[in-house]
Amino acid sequence: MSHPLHKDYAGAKLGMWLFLFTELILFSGLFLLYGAYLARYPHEFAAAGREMHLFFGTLNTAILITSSLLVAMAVTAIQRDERRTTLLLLGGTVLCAAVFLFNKYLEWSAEIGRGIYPGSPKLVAGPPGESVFYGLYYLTVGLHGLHVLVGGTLLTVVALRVRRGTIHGGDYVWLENGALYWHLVDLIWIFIFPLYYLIL
Amino acid sequence: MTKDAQDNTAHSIGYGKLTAVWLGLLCLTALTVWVSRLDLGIGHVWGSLAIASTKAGLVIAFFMHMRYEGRLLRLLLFVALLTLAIFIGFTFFDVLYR
Amino acid sequence: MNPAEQNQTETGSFWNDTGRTGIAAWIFSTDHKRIGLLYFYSVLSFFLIAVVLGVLLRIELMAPGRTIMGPQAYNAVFTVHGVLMIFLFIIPGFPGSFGNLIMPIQIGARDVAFPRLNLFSWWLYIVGAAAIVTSLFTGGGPPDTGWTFYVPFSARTGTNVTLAVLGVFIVGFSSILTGVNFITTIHRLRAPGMTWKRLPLFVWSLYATAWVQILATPILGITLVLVIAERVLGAGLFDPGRGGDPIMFQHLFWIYSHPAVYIMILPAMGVVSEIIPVFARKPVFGYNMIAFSSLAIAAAGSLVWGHHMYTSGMSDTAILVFSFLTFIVAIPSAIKVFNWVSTLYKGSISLEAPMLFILSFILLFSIGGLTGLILGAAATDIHVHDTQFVVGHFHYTIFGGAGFTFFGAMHYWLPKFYGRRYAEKPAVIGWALMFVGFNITYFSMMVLGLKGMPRRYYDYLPEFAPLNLTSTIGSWILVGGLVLILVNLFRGLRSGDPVGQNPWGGATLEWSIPTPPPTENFSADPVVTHGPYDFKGAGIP
Amino acid sequence: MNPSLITTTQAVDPVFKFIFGASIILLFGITAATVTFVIRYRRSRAPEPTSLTSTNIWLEIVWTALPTVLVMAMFYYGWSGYLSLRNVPKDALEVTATARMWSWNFTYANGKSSPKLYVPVGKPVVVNLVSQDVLHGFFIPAFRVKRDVVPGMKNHVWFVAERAGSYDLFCSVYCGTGHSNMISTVEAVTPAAFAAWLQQEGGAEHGGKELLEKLGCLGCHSLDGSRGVGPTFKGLYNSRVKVRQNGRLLTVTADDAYLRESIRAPAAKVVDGFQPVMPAFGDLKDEEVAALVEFIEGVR
Ligand code: HEA
Ligand code: HEA
Ligand code: HEC
Ligand code: CUA
Ligand SMILES: [Cu+2]
Repeated sequence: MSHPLHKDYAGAKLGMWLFLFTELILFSGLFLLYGAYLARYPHEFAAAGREMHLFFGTLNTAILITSSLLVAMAVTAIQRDERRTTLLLLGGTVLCAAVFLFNKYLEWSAEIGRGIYPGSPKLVAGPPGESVFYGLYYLTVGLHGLHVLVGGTLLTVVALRVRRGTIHGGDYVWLENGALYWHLVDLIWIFIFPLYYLIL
Repeated sequence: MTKDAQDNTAHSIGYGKLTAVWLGLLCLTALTVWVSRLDLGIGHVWGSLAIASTKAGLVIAFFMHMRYEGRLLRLLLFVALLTLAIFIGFTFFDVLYR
Repeated sequence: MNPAEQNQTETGSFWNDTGRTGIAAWIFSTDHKRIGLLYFYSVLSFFLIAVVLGVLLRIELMAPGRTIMGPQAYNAVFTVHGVLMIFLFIIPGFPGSFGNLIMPIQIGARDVAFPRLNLFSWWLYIVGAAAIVTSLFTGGGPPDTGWTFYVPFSARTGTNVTLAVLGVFIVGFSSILTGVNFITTIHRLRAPGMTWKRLPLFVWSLYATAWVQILATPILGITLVLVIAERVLGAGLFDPGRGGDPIMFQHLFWIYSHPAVYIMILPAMGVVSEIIPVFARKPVFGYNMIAFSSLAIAAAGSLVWGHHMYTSGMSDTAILVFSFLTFIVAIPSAIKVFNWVSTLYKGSISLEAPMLFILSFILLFSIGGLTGLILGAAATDIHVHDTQFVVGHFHYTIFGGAGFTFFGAMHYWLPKFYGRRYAEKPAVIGWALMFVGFNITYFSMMVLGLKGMPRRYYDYLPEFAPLNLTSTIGSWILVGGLVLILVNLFRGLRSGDPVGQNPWGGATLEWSIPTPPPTENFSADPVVTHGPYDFKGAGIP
Repeated sequence: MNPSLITTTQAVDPVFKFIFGASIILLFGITAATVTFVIRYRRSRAPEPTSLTSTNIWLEIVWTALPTVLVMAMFYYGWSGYLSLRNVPKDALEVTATARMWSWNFTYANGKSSPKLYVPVGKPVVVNLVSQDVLHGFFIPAFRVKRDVVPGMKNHVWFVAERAGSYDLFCSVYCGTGHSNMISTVEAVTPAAFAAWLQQEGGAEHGGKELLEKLGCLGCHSLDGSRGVGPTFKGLYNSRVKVRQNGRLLTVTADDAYLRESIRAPAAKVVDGFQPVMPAFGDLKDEEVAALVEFIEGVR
């Protein structure tokens, strides 16, 4: 039982969940700041929020939700030993991740083009609340983007191991944990989206 | 083997159910965008947060299998969320009363 | 790194398990005992460096005006002293070293749940530490912000804050992974019969600590990221000129850093609860209360961060709430103290070195904690905040509490892993010197604080001179003691008398296996049939 | 002063006495118990434990309840004491304390300003705290008052000097190299003397040297050629200065224009080999800057 070499699924999953908690709290720090500053600058935040590209935001939300679905299905698929479907679904997930990042790239270059980026002259000159809003926006979304990148890579590795057969219906805890991580990335976006694109 | 963490990794959820959840999430997304067009003043914040939380709940319960996990994981998740709430909530003892 | 390696004849001992040789056998080993020793020697090295810095601080403060260094140097020295002591010594200290060495054995496991992750944590720790050390010699020179990195100063100063902060971030990540590893281990790998009620109190305290590590450290992480963002991107989130609020930084910082002080003390309290029963030959008094109060401290400890900010301009409502909760945390600590003392009642007490350190812990921690009450009360904290009184308080709690316990643990557990022990007499003398020197050093600081001498002061008014001199002299006695016990301890571990399987007569599992422990700890999976302090049940005479 | 008013000192000291008192009793009790047990039950005297009881519900209850009651009392006194630190008496005299690296400057209602805090004995004083750069701390040990000086935030403290005399005033929050030099004094004088002092001319002082001292330039700049946090003023005028202008290294002549800019916007051109820590003195009047420049030019 207490032998380290023995594979302990519940253990591995428990560990993963604990790690997800830390990720959650990491972002909560930024949400905390968001809340505090929203309470102080409701109008500047509203004004800045309207400047955001709702289109990109909504599109990316849909994309992430879909990717979440695909990876969740991948878990079901591997449980049913359907290797090809698993691979397809994982491929789909990673593709979504890529598209998501591409959209972010477009969105950011658009904003930077408008002279909106941390410490930009426009913001330094503008009303205090806006500079705070965009500062938070770039940090939060940037950090989230980093997580998308990591998650995408993780799932790619998992996919390769599925192909090699080291992950299979009998031992797929890697895939499951990879999926959990990906869901977390989705989860955080679910909150980022309304806070930055929709508030007021 | 100790009782407090049971191995029930094996539970699997059908494609149909997952797709249903997915549709639900998309509808909620549409809903939250629509709500944000209405003119509710500060109500937006709570409105969209409520919807977001529902979405999060769906993802955790089904996509992340929490609905089928043992008591332990649910308890721990609760502890984590509680801590999160405290960290943010207690800061507002300062922010709101300055 | 392992003086005793030569004289390990016993085959199967973890010292000479086959496979890699030389240094690689250590820095790539996933054996929890080797990782534990890696941590032990890493944290000890940084402790010794930081300690020398501390002595330098005292020498500078020996007399008003410039003694050995200029103001800028002084600021850098106390910053580095604080950063090394907090982030590289005391926080990773207990979980990393004794947690790794002892906890898996005490729960009857062969290793932690994720051995590779465990090794990775140590590597992260080393990388982070390397970054911090590099920051001292590169860029604008060593950081001069104080270990609290308060903005806006930390965002403006030209010193090498960014790299140091990055290093601390990495070390924090390592601490998180250790927490994840320990919680999973304690949940999943307990041997048959090792019920929660039979869990040694050291394991209980590590369990509580691990939760704090997991739930609080990420906030430190994001806070440090924000500091870097301020400096590198000019995000302006805390820049008053652009709508930012420096007080928010203080909230974020203390949301982690208060719970962090319980990361420092909880494992120490666990060690105390292990050592006292063994040297009193008596089951610990109030096992349930002690175990529970560890969790209570961990929980309540995350509700009180505001007590570092009474003077900051935070709202009075917040001060009301945080002051109230601060007093609540004192209660579980009080319960522990009372239980420890009554464990001694009608026992059979032997005063050997480990026990001496632990008994002095009770006194020193009580002083530190009770001064904490002065700090917790709004009215009094206003006067002593940011004075030497605070410095006295936390040296009593950290160094007198956690530090002394660390030395106690070294004398109690290291012989188990080296198969040899220190000489008793020098250890006792060294302890006495440390105890006396300690009180001279830090009690003077408390009085200075009450008289109004602020902290982080390179220079001071003449009226503070006598007590500063006293404090400095005290620190030399302290040095003497510490050098003595360290030299004696390590000489003993290399060439002292051999020790048997159970030198102290402990009833926890680590004493039921050979000395030094074999690689896999247990030849067969143990089945636990008695509680951790049931000496009769363990058949100890 | 009106007797009903309790001073900040009178509000805080009893709390100290109470908590210290309780703590000392507890500490003594705990230590005494430990020592007696260790002596009474040392192994040579008690080879075997004479009791193995490991729990007693009543004891546990007692020493959970006792501390609870005690700390609640401590909390209550602490809080009530704090409240009287916060309730500023209505008739308090207003002063504004301006903190910048690393000097204090106190401005009075009539525009008079001074590097020392002059107050009338017996009259409550409320000090509004303003920071020009980073966090500082306004700390007067004698009156048990302390408050951080936070840029962009309105903080205040109040106190009343009961006896004439001069009391230390420290900067309590770490603010860089000169932190421990950021010291001033409170000069408590009789109301009459205070009134006289307040009316003295020279409120808007223009002599360059006085300004230099008042604004705390000398906290960073020496006049004797020694290198401080900032470059010395000795022989600065018309010398060639190596400066960094957003990154680029270039050499300029220290003429009037340059000196003006260096005072109003020091960050524009940062002297090579120094930190850009000089606070901007944009708020100075032109003639003040002129006076400063004139003086600096005179330092040879
Ligand atoms: C190991 C670390 C450690 C521990 C355990 C503690 C324990 C406590 N600390 Fe301390 N503290 C620090 C480390 C620690 N602290 C550090 C590093 C700082 C400075 C940070 C900085 O600014 O650099 C600090 C600063 C600090 C402050 C801010 C001071 C200021 O800057 O103004 C406060 C304020 O409330 C405080 C309070 C307390 C309290 C109430 C406890 C309580 O947990 C104490 C509980 C213990 C006891 C109460 C004693 C034992 C019990 C008895 C003897 C029985 C009788 C007791 C009763 C009846 C109550 N601490
Ligand atoms: C684990 C925590 C820890 C420990 C153990 C210590 C140990 C010491 N500290 Fe500590 N100190 C802090 C944590 C700690 N400190 C923190 C967090 C701060 C706040 C920093 C800030 O303000 O930002 C601080 C600040 C601080 C100050 C206040 C600076 C100021 O505000 O102006 C002072 C001043 O005297 C001081 C002194 C000392 C001394 C003399 C020691 C002694 O050195 C301890 C006694 C031990 C010895 C003397 C050991 C001697 C051993 C050797 C010399 C090596 C021998 C070599 C071999 C055997 C190979 N420290
Ligand atoms: C916080 C410390 C500080 C204070 C206070 C300060 N200075 Fe400076 N000063 C500096 C530093 C550091 C530099 C060099 C870097 C730079 O040019 O910004 C400097 C540069 C200057 C220069 C350019 C010197 C040269 O060699 O080119 C002048 C002129 C100057 N200061 C005048 C003043 C005056 C006048 C005051 C008071 C009203 C003042 N300073 C207050 C730190 C300070
Ligand atoms: Cu100003 Cu310290
Ligand atoms: Cu604290």
